[in-house]
Amino acid sequence: MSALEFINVSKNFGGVQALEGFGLALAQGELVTLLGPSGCGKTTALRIAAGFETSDSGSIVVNSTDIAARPAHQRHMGMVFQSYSLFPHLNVRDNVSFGLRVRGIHSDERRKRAEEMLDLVRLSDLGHRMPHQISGGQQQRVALARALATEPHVLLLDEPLSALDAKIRVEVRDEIRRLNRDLGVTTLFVTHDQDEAMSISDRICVMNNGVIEQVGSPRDVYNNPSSSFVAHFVGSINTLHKGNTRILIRPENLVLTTHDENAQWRGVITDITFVGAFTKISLRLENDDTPISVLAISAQIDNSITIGLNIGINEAAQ
Amino acid sequence: MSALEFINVSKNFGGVQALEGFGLALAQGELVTLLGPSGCGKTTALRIAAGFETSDSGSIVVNSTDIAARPAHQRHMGMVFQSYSLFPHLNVRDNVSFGLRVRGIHSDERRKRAEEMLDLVRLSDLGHRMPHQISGGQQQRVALARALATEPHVLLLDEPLSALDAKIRVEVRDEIRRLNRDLGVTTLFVTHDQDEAMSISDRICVMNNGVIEQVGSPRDVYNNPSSSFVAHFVGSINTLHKGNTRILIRPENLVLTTHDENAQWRGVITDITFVGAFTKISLRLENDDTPISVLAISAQIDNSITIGLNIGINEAAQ
Amino acid sequence: MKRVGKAWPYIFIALAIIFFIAPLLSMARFAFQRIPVISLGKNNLFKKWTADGLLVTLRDPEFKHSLSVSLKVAFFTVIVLLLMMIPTTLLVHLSTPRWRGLVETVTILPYVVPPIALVVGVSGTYRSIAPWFLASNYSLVPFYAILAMPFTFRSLDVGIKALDLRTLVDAARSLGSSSLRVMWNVLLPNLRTSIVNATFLTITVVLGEFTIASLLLKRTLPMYMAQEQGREPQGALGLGLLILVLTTLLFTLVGMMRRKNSASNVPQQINSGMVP
Amino acid sequence: MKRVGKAWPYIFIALAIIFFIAPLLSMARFAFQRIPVISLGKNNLFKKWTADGLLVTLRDPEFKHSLSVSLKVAFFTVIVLLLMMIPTTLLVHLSTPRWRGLVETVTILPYVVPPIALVVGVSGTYRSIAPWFLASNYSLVPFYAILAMPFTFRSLDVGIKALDLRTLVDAARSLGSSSLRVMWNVLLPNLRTSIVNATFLTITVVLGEFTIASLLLKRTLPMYMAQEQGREPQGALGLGLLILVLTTLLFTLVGMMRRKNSASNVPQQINSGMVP
Repeated sequence: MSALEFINVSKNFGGVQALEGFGLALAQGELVTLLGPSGCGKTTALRIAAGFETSDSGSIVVNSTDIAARPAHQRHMGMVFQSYSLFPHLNVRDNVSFGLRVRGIHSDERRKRAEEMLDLVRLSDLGHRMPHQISGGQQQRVALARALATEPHVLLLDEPLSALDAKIRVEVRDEIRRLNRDLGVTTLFVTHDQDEAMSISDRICVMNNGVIEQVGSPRDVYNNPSSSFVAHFVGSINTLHKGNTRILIRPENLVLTTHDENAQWRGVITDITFVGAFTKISLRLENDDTPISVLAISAQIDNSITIGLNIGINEAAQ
Repeated sequence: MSALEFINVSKNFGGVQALEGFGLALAQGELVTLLGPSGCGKTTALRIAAGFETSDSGSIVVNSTDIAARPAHQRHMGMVFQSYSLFPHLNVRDNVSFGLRVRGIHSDERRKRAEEMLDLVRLSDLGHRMPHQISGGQQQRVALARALATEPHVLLLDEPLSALDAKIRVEVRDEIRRLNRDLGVTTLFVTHDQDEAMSISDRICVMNNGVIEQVGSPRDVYNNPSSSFVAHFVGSINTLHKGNTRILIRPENLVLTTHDENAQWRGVITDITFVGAFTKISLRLENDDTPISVLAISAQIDNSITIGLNIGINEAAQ
Repeated sequence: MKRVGKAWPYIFIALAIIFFIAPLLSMARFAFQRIPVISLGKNNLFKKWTADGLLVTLRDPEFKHSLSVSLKVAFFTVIVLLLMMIPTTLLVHLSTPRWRGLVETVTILPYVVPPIALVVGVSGTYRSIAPWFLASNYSLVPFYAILAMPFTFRSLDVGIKALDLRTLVDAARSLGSSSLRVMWNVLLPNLRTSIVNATFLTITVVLGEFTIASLLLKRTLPMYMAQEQGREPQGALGLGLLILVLTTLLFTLVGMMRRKNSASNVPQQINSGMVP
Repeated sequence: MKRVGKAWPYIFIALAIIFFIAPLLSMARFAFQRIPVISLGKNNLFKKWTADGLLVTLRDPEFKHSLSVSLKVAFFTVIVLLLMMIPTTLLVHLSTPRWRGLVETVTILPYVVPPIALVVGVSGTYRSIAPWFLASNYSLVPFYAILAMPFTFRSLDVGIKALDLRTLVDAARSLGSSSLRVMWNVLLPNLRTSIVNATFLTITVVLGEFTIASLLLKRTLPMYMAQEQGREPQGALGLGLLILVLTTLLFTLVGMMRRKNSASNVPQQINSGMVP
């Protein structure tokens, strides 16, 4: 039984087909990411699950019940938004227990549960602070605690990391992954960032123009993209020719060779970009004007590799 | 002769020592990056070079002349800011030729030069647009063209990529690198992003608390950090123990081994994060509670590597 | 720009203070010194200060009556405005942002209409349709509601804009709140400062408005002050100063409240709602 | 919230329109129909419309004189305000942002002071110090400058806030502009809309102000209208309507200008400077 299932959901916004025949099932405890460029329909799907938008057709099934007609406040979903959505007039603890107060839970019980949740996101000493007194990363962790406090059917995350700095983003991302694993809460995560999607997901659902392009594990989507769109959107990729066939190869699956006279391709190095652990070498192919790039561990690139060098390129042995 | 030299520059802001005995020389045509956390003094150094702040002591030498006492508008520096700083009431072409108009260049000449500069940043068809009609990335390229139109002594860039999206950021970064190389313009680049610094610079000047920690090529700074601060700020690094000595090793310089009984360290895998080309494996060491991480090419990680596995870790052969 | 910038603001601010303080001081001397206006000078700056003029006025039953009329009118104006504007402003932000421009334009109209035209037109018409309405003091309420509407809208608008309303409402709904609970538990508490601010601004409008009251012949506080000015100039001026000091205190309080409630990252919005 | 939200705004907007349009229509009928007020009804809605009343008033030499007084006072008020407020606002933003709150509070004071208190105090004092000043029509200029100051400050403030002033000034300086050139080539062109807006708002204040003019016995346009109301009610009302239509057009124009000049990413600021 799926914890959350979209069945043939469609939504049209004033002539624009935001979502068409969208179908996806999340297993209990699974973390699935909707990944795609802006306007691909990923946020619409999430908001339809939350009840903030109504679908034109199709069903939303939670625990074998179609909830498509239910208003948002009766769906029991936990939601975290891109912008910090804490209630500014309540302190951190009261924010976390807001959902419990609405449900009429007694105040002692509420307080206890709020402390537990704050413990879970490791912010137990900030319960008395007001939202504007804590950092953006902390606010998102409180928002997670608030969303989880009522033990929702599904946790819905709408680009929760986009407003955060790079370092904090990784911290909160790991926090989300940990909560999903520890609590076993089914999670639907929306993002436009492929790195984020790959590092957090059990499965990724790649979307474009309101339809699903591919659903699969991060490895699957990266290594066996089902379409050129997926191949280019998830990671970078080179277009090469082998005889008359056009093939797509990831930059890290190419190796440079200075001594192999029979290399599959030859090209001239146009740029070398050192990015710490890895070095990206940009080349222009000899017979073909296409720019390509090769990614290698920096330690494997010696000083003989310089801009302007004519060099051989082979496909790496898998 | 240096194109720009800071000699023993100090600056105090109401009791806070923003810059102390700062000394740095840029060779003609060189691209040097000031890298450091916020508040390290990098922006202060840049603004002192531009003449927007006055130093408490020390000299700023450009072409053998100390310009420390000159007002900003007589320094002939090209400046690009983090926020899009185009004049909103002028179209793109008039923005580019603004500096020429101030210098009293004739309007035909101005127009010609503006077209050349727009050509250079590949925006020649946008000359008639107003700033708010073009994208953020395009605005920053126009700002570059405007700064370069008067052939400044030095190009000063104050976090010019921070307001841009990830994909556009790389584009504009490459544009800056190309302009620096093609025009041979000496460039001082300020950023807090180590990836950005490493991929664009001839040399990096790592700063902390108003003083220089290390100056060197990206490779130098990454491979031979002169202090623990530099090692941790530039790239991520593991702290390990070999006998009684504490050593610092980059995640990509560790390899996992399942069959080596005499591995240097042993640990349990706590997380596996697939990020496309590479996979990051987090571990907890056996004798030591320190979390460490290993970075490997994804293709080299097979299915036997799973969370919870007890595994050996060796330093990679250099 | 920079070096000049260091001296000028101080000069401007000094000038502005003189611009305001000098007349205030003169008013105070005129109101509270028992010395003929002609003889007021440097040498008698600290002589014969007394609050007798003001006290006579404050004891005048006509003053009490006019104050009570003004306060009653102010009370109903506040009620009418809040009941009208809170839902309108919220709904404009929530459901139909594209209506915002229209509502803003509608609320600016009263400022553009000369009050004299408003009162001539409206009263002339009502006189023929519903004379009973114009006879009551409360006939001022709709006029004052129109006059104070821009301030109320602006104050609520600023408060709501600082909120990210859409997200807060969605968050509260996903946590199980019905629309009514969202209103009571989330929106009203967060708009408290804006509402207090709008209330005070409205009261100030009512306590300061003269044109309409005089044209409709209502005995409000400003009307009383205008008359008292002829009979008992010191008392009228003392009363003016008293009102001035009280309202300034009121607004300083609201300002502090706003400052305290605002997140530190929106300092530029602290006073926006207060400034017309 | 959502379903309710669909109907309410329309109802509110409809009510607001009735609230404004009904009196306007009544005013128009009263001003331009040659029918006794008592007989105005549904059946004679389209009968006997004429602009005679208005034309008589417009031809009145006293009208022309009062209009010219008001326009002259408006002109000098605008000059005084812009010369005072443009540098102040710029410098507050550039050099001393922490002064901004103070300046904003100072500029709000005139709104808090009841005009009646202001005029009683200030005129009483000036009468003894510089009677020649109160005799001139231009004695209204400082009063009106004080009244319009909040609008001018706010309008300029909004314009400057939309600019990222600091960066623009730095950019212009690094491109070789001296302080004076920065002012003329960068700041003034970008504040043009704000300045026009402030000017129109000031003119509106001057053309609508009644209390101070009446207390100082100046023959301004609103004073003339008040008197004309007794002598020639149709003409006075027609004139009121005319001013209303003209000012509405003016503000619509400024609004369109602002909308055109604003980058599309700051739509919420389009009207802020206009709304008091």
